[in-house]
Amino acid sequence: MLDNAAKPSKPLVQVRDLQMHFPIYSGLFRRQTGAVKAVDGVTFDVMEGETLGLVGESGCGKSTCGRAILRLYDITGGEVAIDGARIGKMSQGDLRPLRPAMQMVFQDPQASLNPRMTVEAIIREPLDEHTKLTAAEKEKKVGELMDTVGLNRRFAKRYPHAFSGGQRQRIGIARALALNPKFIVCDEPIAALDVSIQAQVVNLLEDLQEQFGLTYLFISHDLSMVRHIATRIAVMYLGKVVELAPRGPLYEEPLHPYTKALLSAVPEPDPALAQTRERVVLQGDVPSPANPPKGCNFCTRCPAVMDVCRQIEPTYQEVRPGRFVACHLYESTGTADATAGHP
Amino acid sequence: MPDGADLPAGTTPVLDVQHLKTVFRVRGGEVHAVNDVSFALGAGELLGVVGESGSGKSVTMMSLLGLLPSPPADVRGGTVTFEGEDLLQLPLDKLRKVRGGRIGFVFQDPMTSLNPVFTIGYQIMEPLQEHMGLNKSAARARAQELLELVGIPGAAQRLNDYPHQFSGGMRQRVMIAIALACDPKVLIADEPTTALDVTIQAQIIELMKDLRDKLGMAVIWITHDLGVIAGIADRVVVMYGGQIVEHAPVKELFRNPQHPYTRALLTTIPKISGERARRLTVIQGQPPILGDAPTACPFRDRCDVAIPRCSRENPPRYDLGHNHDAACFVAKGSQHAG
Amino acid sequence: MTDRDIHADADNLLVAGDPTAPVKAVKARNQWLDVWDQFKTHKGAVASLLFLIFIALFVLIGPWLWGLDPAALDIRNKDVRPIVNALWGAEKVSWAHPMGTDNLGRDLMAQIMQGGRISLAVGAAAMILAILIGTFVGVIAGYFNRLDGILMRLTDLFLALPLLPLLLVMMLLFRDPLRSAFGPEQGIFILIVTGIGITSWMHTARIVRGDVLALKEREYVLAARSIGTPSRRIITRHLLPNVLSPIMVSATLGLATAIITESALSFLGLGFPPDFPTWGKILADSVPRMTAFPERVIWPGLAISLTVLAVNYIGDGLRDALDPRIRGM
Amino acid sequence: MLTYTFRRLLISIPTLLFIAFVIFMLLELAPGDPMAQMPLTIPPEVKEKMRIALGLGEPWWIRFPLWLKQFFIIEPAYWIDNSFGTDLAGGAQRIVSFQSRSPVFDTIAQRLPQTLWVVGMSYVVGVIIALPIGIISAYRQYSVFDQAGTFVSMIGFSVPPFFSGVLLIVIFSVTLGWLPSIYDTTLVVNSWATFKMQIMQMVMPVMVLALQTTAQVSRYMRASMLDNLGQDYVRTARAKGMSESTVVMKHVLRNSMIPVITVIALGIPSIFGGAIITEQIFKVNGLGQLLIIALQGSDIPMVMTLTFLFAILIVMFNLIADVLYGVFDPRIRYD
Amino acid sequence: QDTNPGGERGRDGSVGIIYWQAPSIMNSYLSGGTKDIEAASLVIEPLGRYDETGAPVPWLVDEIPTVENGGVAEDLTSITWKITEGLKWSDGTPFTANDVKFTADYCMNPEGGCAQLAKFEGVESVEVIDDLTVKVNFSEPTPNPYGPFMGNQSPIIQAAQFADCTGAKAPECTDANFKPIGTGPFVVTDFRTNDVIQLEANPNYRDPSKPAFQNVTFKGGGDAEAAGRAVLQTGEYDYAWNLQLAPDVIAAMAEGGVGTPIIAFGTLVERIELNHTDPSPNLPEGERSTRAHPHPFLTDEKVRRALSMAIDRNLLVEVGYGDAGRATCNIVPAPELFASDNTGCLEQDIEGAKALLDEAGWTDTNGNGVRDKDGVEMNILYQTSTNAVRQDFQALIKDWWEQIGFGVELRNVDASVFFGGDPGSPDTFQKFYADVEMYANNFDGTDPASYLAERTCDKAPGPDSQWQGQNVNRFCSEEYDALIVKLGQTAELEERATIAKQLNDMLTKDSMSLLPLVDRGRVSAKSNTLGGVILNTWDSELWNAADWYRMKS
Ligand SMILES: Nc1ncnc2c1ncn2[C@@H]1O[C@H](COP(=O)(O)OP(=O)(O)OP(=O)(O)O)[C@@H](O)[C@H]1O
Ligand SMILES: Nc1ncnc2c1ncn2[C@@H]1O[C@H](COP(=O)(O)OP(=O)(O)OP(=O)(O)O)[C@@H](O)[C@H]1O
Ligand SMILES: [Mg+2]
Ligand SMILES: [Mg+2]
Ligand code: NI
Repeated sequence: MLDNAAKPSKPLVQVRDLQMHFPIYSGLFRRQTGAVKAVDGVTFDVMEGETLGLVGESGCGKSTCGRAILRLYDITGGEVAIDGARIGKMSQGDLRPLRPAMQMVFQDPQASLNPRMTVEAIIREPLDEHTKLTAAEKEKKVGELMDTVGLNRRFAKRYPHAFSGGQRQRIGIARALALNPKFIVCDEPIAALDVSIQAQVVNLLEDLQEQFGLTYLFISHDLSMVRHIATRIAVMYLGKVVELAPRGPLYEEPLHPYTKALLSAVPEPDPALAQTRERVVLQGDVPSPANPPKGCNFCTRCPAVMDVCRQIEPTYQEVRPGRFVACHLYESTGTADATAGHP
Repeated sequence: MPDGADLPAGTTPVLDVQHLKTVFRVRGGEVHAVNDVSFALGAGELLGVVGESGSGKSVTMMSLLGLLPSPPADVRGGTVTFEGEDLLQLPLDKLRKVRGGRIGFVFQDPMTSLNPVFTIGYQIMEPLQEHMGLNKSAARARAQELLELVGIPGAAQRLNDYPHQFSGGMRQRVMIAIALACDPKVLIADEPTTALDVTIQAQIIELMKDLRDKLGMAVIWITHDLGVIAGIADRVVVMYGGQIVEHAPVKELFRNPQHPYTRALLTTIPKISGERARRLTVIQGQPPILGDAPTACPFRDRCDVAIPRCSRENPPRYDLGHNHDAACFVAKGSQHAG
Repeated sequence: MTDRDIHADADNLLVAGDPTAPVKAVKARNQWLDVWDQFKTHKGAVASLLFLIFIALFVLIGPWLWGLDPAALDIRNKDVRPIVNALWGAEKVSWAHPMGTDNLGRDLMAQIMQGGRISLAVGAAAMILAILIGTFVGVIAGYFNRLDGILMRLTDLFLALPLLPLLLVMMLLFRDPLRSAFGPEQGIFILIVTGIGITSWMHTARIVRGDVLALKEREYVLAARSIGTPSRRIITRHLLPNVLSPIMVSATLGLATAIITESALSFLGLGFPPDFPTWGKILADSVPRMTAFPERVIWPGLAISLTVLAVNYIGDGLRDALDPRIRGM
Repeated sequence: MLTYTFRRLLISIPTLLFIAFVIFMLLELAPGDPMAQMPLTIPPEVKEKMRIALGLGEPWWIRFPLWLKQFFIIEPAYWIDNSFGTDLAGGAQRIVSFQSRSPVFDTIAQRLPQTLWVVGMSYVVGVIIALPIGIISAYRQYSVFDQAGTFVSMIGFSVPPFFSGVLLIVIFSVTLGWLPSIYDTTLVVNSWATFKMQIMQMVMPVMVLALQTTAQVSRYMRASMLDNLGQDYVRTARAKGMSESTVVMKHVLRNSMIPVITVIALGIPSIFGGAIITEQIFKVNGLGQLLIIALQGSDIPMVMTLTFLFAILIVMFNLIADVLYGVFDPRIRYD
Repeated sequence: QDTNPGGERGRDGSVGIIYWQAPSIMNSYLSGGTKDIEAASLVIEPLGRYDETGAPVPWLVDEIPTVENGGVAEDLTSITWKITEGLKWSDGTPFTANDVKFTADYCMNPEGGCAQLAKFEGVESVEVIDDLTVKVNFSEPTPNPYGPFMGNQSPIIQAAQFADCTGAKAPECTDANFKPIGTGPFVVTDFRTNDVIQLEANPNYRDPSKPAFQNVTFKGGGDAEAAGRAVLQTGEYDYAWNLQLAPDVIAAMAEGGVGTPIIAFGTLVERIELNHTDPSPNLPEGERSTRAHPHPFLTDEKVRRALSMAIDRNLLVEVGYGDAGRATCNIVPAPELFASDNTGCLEQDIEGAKALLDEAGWTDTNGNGVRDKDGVEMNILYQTSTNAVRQDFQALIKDWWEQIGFGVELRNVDASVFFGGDPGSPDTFQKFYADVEMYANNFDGTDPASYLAERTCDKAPGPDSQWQGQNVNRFCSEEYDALIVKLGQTAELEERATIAKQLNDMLTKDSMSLLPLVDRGRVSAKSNTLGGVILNTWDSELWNAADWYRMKS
C-alpha cells in the first residue's frame, strides 16, 4: 500500500497502525484510568536495503516506536510484519527464533552495556543465546565482529567503562551484528556522542549497510545527520507520523508546518548563512502524550493553525508520489490548493 | 602573549583569565585538564567556546569560580581578574558574593542540576535573598519576573512546582533564570542546549540573544556544536587537549580556520542544506591523554600537516592578525610570528 | 547522569590515544587479578583480610596444633589467669593455658578455637542462607511485577514472626530427623543456621527488590531482551551482578547479626549442646564472673567484634574491587 | 496519595489475618506448656485440670476464631465502653493472659510507658547521635573522624547487649555507684528530683540500645550523604553563592534524608517490640520482658497478642515509610 | 544478730524484695508458681505453717490439731481447726470459719482449675461448726491430714471478695486476684503483673507492733545474678530470693559487704534419672520410652551402679553449690526422721566402676573408646534443662562417664519445654526421650509419702497417661508398690519413717534406679541491715515478713 512504484525494492518491514499505550493506573483498585499514548497509530514500510530515518522532538515516541516494532513491548494495537512474519501478537517465546533477523542499537551506549560484563561477553551473548557454536568458534566470531566494527581485538577482556563513547557504540553495533540480522533499529546511536565521534559511527553504519545489505530504521533528532544517512525520512510528532518523504524533497520543501519548524531550528554552522536564515521558533511545550489535544496533535503550537485543526484529526495520506503528510493544509483536495493556502 | 590581545582593541575586559592551569589528582597520577589557558571577555560580548568532549571546556569555567571539588581538583596557577580582583586568591566568603551574584553559571545538564526536593521558586529565590538581600515577598516577585523573562508561562503558579514537573527545556530555562537572578555582569553557560532537542535549543538561543540585548551582560557560551556558535557568538575560542588552540571572531574563524583541528571540526558536520557529502569526514585517532603537562602539540597524532617540531615542542598561540590567533607551527603567519 | 559523564570523561583519558593501554590490558587479562589489584589498594581491607585469615587458621588449624580438648576438665587447674597477667604478677598463670581456664578448668584457648569454628560457621552459613533467600525473593519480586505484592507481604509476615517460638517449633519438628541424619552437632547446626537464616533475609530482599526495580528498566536489560535472552538468564547474567554491592553490605551486616543472634540464643538457652562452646556462649557464660575474670569476656568479645569489623572492611574493599569502574582507574 | 494509602490499608487486612493465622499456628505447634513453671510437686492430674480451665482443651479451629473475635470485636468494644461509658461489650470474655489471668491489653497498656520511655528514647537518642555522625563522616570522607565513626559503630553493632549492659552496670552501679542498676517502673515523674531519678535510671539502658541504633542509622546516613554530595545540584547551589552550611545542611541533607527517614520509620516497630535482652538486664520490664516471660511461660494469648500487635505495626510502618517517601520526595507520587 | 526491738507498726519505712522471677498473680490457687505463692504469702495466710525446722506452727489458729489434742479424729478421717479469736481481714471484717470453708470450695470447684487441688485430695467435705471452728472430713483415713489450710500453698481467701469468682469465673476477677484481701502483714496497693508489687502494712494486722515496715516494694524480673547484685553489691534491695548461682559468683558478690547470702536446706534433691526403657528414635512413636522396650544397657543394675560410682558428688557440690549443697545418696534427704543413713555413693571410684563394667561383660570390643556388648554400644544421651550450674554438672559427669567407657552426648532443653507437660513435645522430662536426665525435685511439707508413691509402676508416664506421671525412670517393682500400700496404712510416725527409708533405699542404693547427687539448699540474700529474716524452706521464704525490721547500727 505504501509501496512506491518508483522503488523496485520490496518492503522488509511493514508497520500498520501501530499503537503503544502505556497504561496509567490510579484510584483505589488501581484501575486503568488513562494511557500515555506514546505511539498512536503509526503506519509505514521500510524497504529492503534502505535506511528509513525517524525524526522528531524528544519524547515524541521515536524510541517507543522502534522498540515496539521489535516487540520489546507488548503492543497495544496494530500489526508489524518483518520479512513476511507477522510478529505483532506473537509470544516472546515464539519470537525468540526470529530475534536474530532483527536487532537494535540503543540510544545510550553507556546504559545499554552491562557495566559488569566484558566486551567479549557482551558481544558473545547473542551467540550464546542463538547458536550452538563451540567456545573457540564463538571467540573467533567475536574477534571477527570486533574487526568489522573497528575495535581492537585486544580490548576483548575490557569492561565498557574503559571505552570512549564511540567505541562503546561500536560494541553495541557489534552485538547487533552478531547474528547476521537483516533489519536493525538504530535508536539515536549518535545522540550521546561527540561530533567527531558521531561521524565515525555513521560512517561505520554506512559501510556495514553496503557490506551486508542491511536495512536500518534510523531514529534521531539530529536532522543534519539524518539527512546524511537516510534514504527516506518519517517525521514524528506526539506519537504520530506527520510527514514521510524521501530525503531530497523533504529537506528542500518540507510540507508539514512542524517539519518546517524543525528544519528551521537546526543551527547553521556557517555564520554567514546563519544570519540570513529565517527561523520558525515554536512556542510553548509539547503537550503530554497522556492527554493529547483534540484534533491535530500539533494544533497547540502550529504557526499555521486553522479552526478545523482543533476539531478534526487530519488523515495521513499520500499527497504527492512518495510523500505522505497528515495535515489539514493538504487534506483531500490536492497539493496545489494546500500550498496556495499556506503562507 | 600580551594582555588584551584577545580583545578587539580599545575594549576593557570584564573578565580576564591568564595562564590558568588546573590539574586533577587521581589514583595513579594526574590529569592536566586545563593547561595555560588565557582569554578575556569584553563587556556585553558573547564568547563561544568550542572543542570536543573532554577538551577541558567545563573544567576551565568551573576553575574560574572555584567550583571544582578539591580534592581531586587543584588550580595550579594563573589569574582570573574580575572587577579588579583575582578570583583565585579571593577568600571563600568574598568569592561567594561573586558566585551567583555577579557571575552567573548555567550548568551542562539541566536534568540533574536542580535540586529535586525544593520548589523552583525556592531555588530561584535563594540567591536573591543571599546576594540582593531581598525579603521573601520581594524575592518571590523577582523570581516570578525572571521566570516570565525566560519565557515560562504561568510563572506565578509554576514557582511552586518541583523540577521534575518541568520538561528538560523548561528546566534549562529555570537554570538560566537562576543564573540571571542577580543581574550578573557575566554569564557562563556550559553547553546549555546540548541535552535538548533542536526546537527547544532554538527557543533558548533566541532567549539568550534577547536577554543579552536587554541586559547587556557578557556571556561565555560553551558548546561543541559549531552550528550554535555560528548563530550567536561574537568571538570563538577553540579548545583541544586542555589548551586554547585557536581564537578568532566568529566569521573569521569559519571563513579562515587556521588550526588543523578547527578545520577538521568544521568538515565533520553534515550540512542541513546544500550538497550532501557522500561520506562524512572524520578526525582519525583519539583525543590525547592529559597525564602530564604538555610538552608537544596535543593534536599531532591526528594532524594531517604535522611536522617533526610538533612532537618536540608545544606550539604557542601565534597572533595571525585580525584578532585571530592559533597554536600551530604550520598555521599561516605563524612562521613569521614565531 | 553526572557520574556517567564523569566516568565517560575519565575513560577518555584511559583509552584515548594511550598506546600502552592495550598492552596493559593484555597483561592483566585475568579479571580476578584486576580485582585483587584493586582490593590491595584498600589498606583496611587488606589488614582485615590478614586478620580473618589469621582467625581462620587459628580456629581451623589451631585446635590441631594446640591439641587440648576444649571440653577436657582439669578441676585442679581451674581459674587459671591468662599469661599476660604474669606481667603484673598474677599468681595463677600457666604456659599450659596461655589464655587461662574457666571455672571447671577447661582451657580457654581451646574453647575460643573450637567456639570460633562454630561461631564463624554459623555466622557464615546463616548469612549465606539469608542472602540467598533475600536475593531470590528480592529479585523475583522486583522483576516480576505480578509476584511483587505477594512476596512483599510475605516479607512482612517474616518480619513479624518471632524467632524464639519459631526455633522451638523447628527443634520440635526437625531435631530428631536431623540428628539421626547428621549427628547431634550438625543437626543443631543446621537448625540454628536455618532458623537465623530464614528470619533475617527480609532486609536484603527489600533492598534487592528496590534495586532490581530500577535496574530492570536499564537499557542493557532491554538490549538483552532484544537479543532474545529469556528472563531467567536476564536475571542471572544482567541483574544479579549489578545488585552485588548492596548484597555485599547486607552480607557484612548479616554475618554480624548471625553471630550475635547465635550468642543471644545461647544466652536464652536455645543454642548448641552445652559442651559445645561458641563465642557467644563463652561470652554469655562468663558475664557473671566478668569482674573477677575479665579475660573470659574479653577474648570472645574481641573475637566477635574484630571479626565483624574485619568482614565490614573486607566488604568495603571487595565492593570497590568488584566495581569495574573504580577498578579501571 | 490518599487513595494509595487507602488501597494499601485495604490490602493490609487480609495480609494481617494471614499473619495472625501463621503466628497462631506457630505458637500452637511450639512445644512448651503453661504448666511448665508450676512446681513438680503439683500432680499431673491437677495440671491437666488447670490446662482445661485455661481453655487449652479446645482445638485450634475454635480457639483461633475466638481469639480473632476477641481481638477485633470484644477488645475494641471494651475500649469504647471505657472511654465513652457505653456498654457494647456486654461482659464478653476479653483476651486473658494464662499467667496473670488478667486482660492482656491492660498489661500491655501498663507496660507501654516504660518501653516508650526507654526503648523509644534510645531510638531517638540513637538517631540524633547518628545523624551528625553520618553527615560529618560523609562530608569528611576518609578523615580520622570518619574512620573512628566506622570503627566505633561496627564495634557497637557487634557487641551483644547482654555483655555491654552488664559491663555498664558493673562500672556505673557496682563500682562507681552512680546509677541504679534496677529500673523503677513505679517512679512517677512529678518533680525535679524524680525527673533526675528517671534520667539516671534511663541512662544505661538507653546507652546500650542507642549504640545499636546509632551504628546502623549513621551508616545509612553516611552512604546517603555520599551519594548526594556528588550530585550536580550541589555544584549549582555553590555556584549560586550559597554558604557551605546552606549547601550541606539544606540542599544535600534534605535529599539524603529521604532514604534515611524511611529506614528510621521502618525501625520504629522494633521500639514497640521492646528490647528483650536489654530490658531483662536492666529490669525495665517493658514489652520485651513481657514477651519473653510470656514465651517462657507459654502464655499463648499474651504472645499471640503481642506478636500480632507487632505485626500490625510492621505492616503499618512499611506503609508509612512508603507514604513518607512520597511526601518527602516530590518526584514520587503514588497516583 | 540483735532482735527486733519492737515498737510501732510501720516504723522502719520501706523494704525492697527482689525476685528474679516476677510474680504474675497474687492468688495461690490460680498459679502454683513458687514466686506467686511466696508473693501472696505476704498477704494471705494459711491456718498453720511449718517453721524453719519443718515443725508445724499454728498461725491463724491457737494450736495445730493432732490426735493427741483431739483435733484429729482417732480414725484419721477428720481434722478440726479452731480459729484464733478476733482475727480481722485487712478490710476490717472478721475472719470466720466461713472463709475457710469457702476457700476449700473455691479450690475444689471442678471448673476452677485450682493449682492446689492436690492439697485437698481426699477431702470429702468442709464443715463450718461455728464461726471459729471448721472441720475437714476425709473420705478415708488420712495419716497426714495437714494438706488443706496448712503451709503456704493453701492460704485462706476472703469469701466476700471471691464469692463471684468461683469456677469458670475465677480468672475474670482480676482485681481480686491481684489485690486479695488477706490477714497477712501487708496489703497490696499496686500490682503490676510480672513486674512490681507495692504493698503497705496491713492496718488490721493482729499484732499492733507489726509489721515494722510500712511499705514493701516487691520487684520481679531479670535474672538471679542481677538480683544478687542488687542486694549484695549495690544495696538497692534488701532481700533477694533463690540465688541460683555458682558459689564462687555469690562469694565474689558477697565481698561487697552490703549483704549476706543465707542458706537453708529442705528436701530438694538434684538427681540423675536413668531411663529403664528404650528411648531410641528408631522405635515407633508411642513405643519409645515405654516398658514395651527395656533399655539396652541401663536395665543392667551393674551398669547403673558403675555410673553412680564414677561420679564425685562432693566435687559437684563444690563446683555448683558450695555451702548451699550437700552431697547425698538419698532421694529423701530430710527431715531427719525420714532420711536414710545411706552414704555409700559419696566416694568416687572410677576403677571400681570400670571393674564392675568389665565384670558385667561390657568391654570395648571394637576399640572405639566406647564399651559394648552384643553390638550394643554404651552411648548415652544426657539431657537436662538450660541452667549454668546444670551445664557445669553435665560437663563434669560427661567427663567421668567417658573415663569409664561410655559415650556421652549432652543436650539442654529450655526449661519451659523441659518441665512443661506438653505431650506433643519430645523434650519434656516426663517423656524422657533420652537415656539419662537430670533435674531436681522435692516434696511439700514434711511427709514424703506421696512423693515416694509417685514411683510406683502405674505412675510411669506413657502414651496412655498423656505422658504425665512422675515415675520418669519407669522403675517398676512389685515389692516397692506393696510397701507403698503399706505406708498408706501406717499412721505411727516412727514406723512410717522406717518404711520411707526402706523405700528410699530401694530406689537408690539397692537398685540404683536413679542417682541422687546433691541435696540442694536454698540460697537467698539479705541486706546486712535487714533483721528478723529466717530462711524457711518448708514454707514461704517470706513466712515471717511480719517480723522483719531494719537494724539500727
Ligand atoms: N515504560 C513507559 N511507561 C510510561 N510511559 C513511557 C514509557 N516509556 C516511554 N514513555 C513515554 O512515552 C513517550 C515517548 O517516549 P520515547 O522514549 O519513545 O520518546 P523519544 O521520542 O524516544 O524521545 P527521546 O528523543 O528523548 O529519546 C514519552 O512521553 C515517555 O514519557
Ligand atoms: N573530577 C575529575 N577527576 C579527574 N578528571 C576529571 C574530572 N573532571 C574532569 N576531568 C577531566 O578533565 C578533562 C576536561 O573535562 P571537561 O569536563 O572540562 O571537558 P569538556 O570539554 O567540558 O567536555 P564535554 O563536552 O564532554 O562537557 C577531561 O579529560 C576529564 O577527564
Ligand atoms: Mg528515545
Ligand atoms: Mg563539559
Ligand atoms: Ni548519573
